[in-house]
Amino acid sequence: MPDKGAGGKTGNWRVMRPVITEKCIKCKACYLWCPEATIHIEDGVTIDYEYCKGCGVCASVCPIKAIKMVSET
Amino acid sequence: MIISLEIRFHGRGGQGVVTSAELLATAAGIDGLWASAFPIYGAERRGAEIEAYCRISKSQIRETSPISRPDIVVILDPTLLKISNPLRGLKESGKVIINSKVPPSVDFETYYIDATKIAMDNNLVKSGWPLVNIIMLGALLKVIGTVSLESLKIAIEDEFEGKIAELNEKAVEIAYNSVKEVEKIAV
Amino acid sequence: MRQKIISGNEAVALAVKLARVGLVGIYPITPQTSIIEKLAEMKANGELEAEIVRVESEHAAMASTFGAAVAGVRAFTATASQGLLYMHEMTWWALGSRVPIVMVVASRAVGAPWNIWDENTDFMSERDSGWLMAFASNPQEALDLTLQAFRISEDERVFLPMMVGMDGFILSHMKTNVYIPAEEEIDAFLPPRRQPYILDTESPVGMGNIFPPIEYMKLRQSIHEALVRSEDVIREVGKEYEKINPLGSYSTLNVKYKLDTADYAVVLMGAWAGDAMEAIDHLRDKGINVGLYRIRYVRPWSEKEISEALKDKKAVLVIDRATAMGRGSPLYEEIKATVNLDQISGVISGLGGVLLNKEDFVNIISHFVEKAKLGKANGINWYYPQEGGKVELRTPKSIEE
Amino acid sequence: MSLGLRNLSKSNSLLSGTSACPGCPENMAMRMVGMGLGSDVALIVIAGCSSVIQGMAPRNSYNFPVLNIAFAAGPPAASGMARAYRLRNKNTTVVVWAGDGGTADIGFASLSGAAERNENFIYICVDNEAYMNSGGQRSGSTPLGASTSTTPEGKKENKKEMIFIMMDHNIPYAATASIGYPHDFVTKLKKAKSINGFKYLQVLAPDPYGWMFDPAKTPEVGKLAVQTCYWPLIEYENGKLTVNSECMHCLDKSTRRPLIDFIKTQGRFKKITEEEYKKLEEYIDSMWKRIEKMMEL
Repeated sequence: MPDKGAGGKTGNWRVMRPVITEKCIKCKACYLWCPEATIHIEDGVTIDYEYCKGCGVCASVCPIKAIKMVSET
Repeated sequence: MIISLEIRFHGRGGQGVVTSAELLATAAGIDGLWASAFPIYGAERRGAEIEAYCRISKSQIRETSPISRPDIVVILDPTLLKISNPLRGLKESGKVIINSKVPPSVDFETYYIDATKIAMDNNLVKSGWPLVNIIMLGALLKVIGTVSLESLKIAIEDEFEGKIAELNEKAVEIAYNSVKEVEKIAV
Repeated sequence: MRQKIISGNEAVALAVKLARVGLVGIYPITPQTSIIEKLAEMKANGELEAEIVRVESEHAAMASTFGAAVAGVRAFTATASQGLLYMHEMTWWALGSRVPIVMVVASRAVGAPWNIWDENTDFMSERDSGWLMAFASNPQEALDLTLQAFRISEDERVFLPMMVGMDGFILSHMKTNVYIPAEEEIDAFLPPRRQPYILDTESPVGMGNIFPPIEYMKLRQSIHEALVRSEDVIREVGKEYEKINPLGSYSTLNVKYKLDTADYAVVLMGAWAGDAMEAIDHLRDKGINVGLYRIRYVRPWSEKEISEALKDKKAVLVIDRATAMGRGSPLYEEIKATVNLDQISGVISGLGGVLLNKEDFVNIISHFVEKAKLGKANGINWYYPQEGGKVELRTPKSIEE
Repeated sequence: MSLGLRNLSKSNSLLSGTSACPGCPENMAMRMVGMGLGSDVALIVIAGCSSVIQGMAPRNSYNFPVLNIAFAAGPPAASGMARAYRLRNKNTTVVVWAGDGGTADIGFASLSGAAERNENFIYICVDNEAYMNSGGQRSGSTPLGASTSTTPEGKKENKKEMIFIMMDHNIPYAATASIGYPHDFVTKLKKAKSINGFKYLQVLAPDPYGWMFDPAKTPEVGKLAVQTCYWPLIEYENGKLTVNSECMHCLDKSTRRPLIDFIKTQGRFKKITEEEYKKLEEYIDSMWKRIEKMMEL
């Protein structure tokens, strides 16, 4: 059955964490391309760190560089 | 002995040998008898020698192998007598029914009918060949007496449509009424 | 029920129609082709409501049949020989999915070299796939078993695909008396399709994605157990089917002929059982006390029925129309593994269209009984119908008096 | 700045926590499938990364009914399934989700068969130009000059152009897309859904691991492929071929962005020789000439 986490708690894979800064203009480009569907736009723009693998796509597609990749360690 | 009648048909590819055996079985089935019909399959080619089998019985038929000791041999093409041995295995009490203009000399109880002429007279020609296969069944039915001409006609109507069925039914009746036994010449 | 003279292939096509199949995946291969041609003809005439998918390969024939079955529709396909081998990947896939499907195999030799004639090796090569496998001995049985296959396959105690085999040409093309059940009879016999799950948006199940090792192994075990369990379902369904065809005996998986009173047993499957029965009648008249045990269900393999039927015989002869290269032949191996007797011997014959008749069976069986009397009925023999004959199709032309 | 999200279906076709590698283009494409087709979809996944991405049974990351199946079985299984739904009066859109190996190589015959029969489903080839699930072996869809684990010296043959081959099947709809252009892909999916018969979509899915680039750059590489005219965005409908506005500059050789801008982003082209690069350029030029000719038809 369809279910979150069928591949495990993939947030554990993350080495770099994307952080949305206040520069965010809510264009939702990150939502559009996030390969893990971990960016939510229902209530502002938020990241589900339980599953975010830290690939950095969101930071890369952000047109105004409002997402920073910071080390998990 | 469960099998009561084993009939082997000989002809050439394209003459409808298989259809003969199958129609006979169908007619026997309509008469409430058990029957089975099948050919030897292979690389059938128009003109090449071919044979098919029909078993008819009052009880269920169990054998599925080709008939090697037939009670009756039906030969659609008389030239086959020269090029092969369609009479092989025929029981001593067996009968031969052959498409021939003239009475052939065969050491068995033999019946002959000019099916080729009947076919030509009745416009039963396809791709240049007279269709003798069904006509021979008319002669066969007369000789064996166990399957009715009426049932054969029903079987023909089931297999063919319109004109062809009509022509065959007519031709079968002619054959039924004109098949002749070859008189034995004392040696 | 009405009786008609039809071929084994026509009988199967009629069974498919009577079973109100929803989809047929079709791809031609001799000697199965006239099944699908008949179904296509019925469809064109408006006699058949089923969808017909005219696919581009046997692999696709099974895949399309499987796709429809998973989506909740009764589905059927047919094949033979190379086609079954080409389909092999998908027969296993369908099995693992536990989806009811029915397939008919008109058994034929496997290349190379090319040979279109009867042999059961293609059918027997699916023995380990987990499908239920029944093999007919006449066109009537091909029709009856095909109809029963839908019921058995869709029984919740089974939920496995089922294939019905018959000897190619010999049965597929033999026209003989077949009793055709009436629509109402089959509608009463065969309930609407049931299956373990239906894949659609109402129940968005994922089918076939990766199973963890233990779960995978458990699934495999459950398939094995369902296959073994199906024995009871087969008898139950068979018994019920006997009401439709009183002439058939389906309350057991396999079939005895003069066996219980026999000292010696012959075991085989398929069309030549009829010729063997004729031979046994002949030998019985001569005082040779032999009987026949016809294997109808290769899977499930009824240990119970088989060992019970053969346990007190002085010797058993197994005749295979198939090979298990390097080990001899499949039925022979299976019987040896089932019955604990000192004397079990095997004969391989009938490969690639080699035809045996009653006299051949008389030869084979009397030779076996002679050996058995000496306590030497063991091992495998290859039987050729003619003395010193070679592996050639025995055409009647070469039959000597 | 608006990305026009209003036109996208809210259907969440992909649930977080998949087994995909980080930055996976297939996941991006799968999310776009949901955005374009909504939720009344049944998915057939043939062997490939997507067989793994779903995660372990009984759970599944794809928020659709999913039938996993062996390589060559996708199109016929979809044929059977689509017909079964029709028999059951269901409007569910059946989608085959296949990789380029399953499409151009082992599944080619069955794809061609289903297209010829004009079966009613959408076939999506997620083209990452190699057998990525088994570790990046060459497929018929791998471009000239690309190193793979079975062509460590670089592939010597050109890519098999499935899109043209599928157009030659005279199917009602065929199109290419790139995960670099989500709105375009979604629009094409929507169109495909509205058409009865066989629909073929081939979406470029730049694979950071097989192509050897930073996974964060997946969308960017998908864009560069289009901008440098390596990957055409085209649409074939009722026998008429159209080129997306994003690619109009590709029709004229002189206005094309240099291919090297795409090639240099990827480690797989590290060993490409000058001669091979030229050949690749020539091949792309001939592809656009062909497109131009077909546009005139």
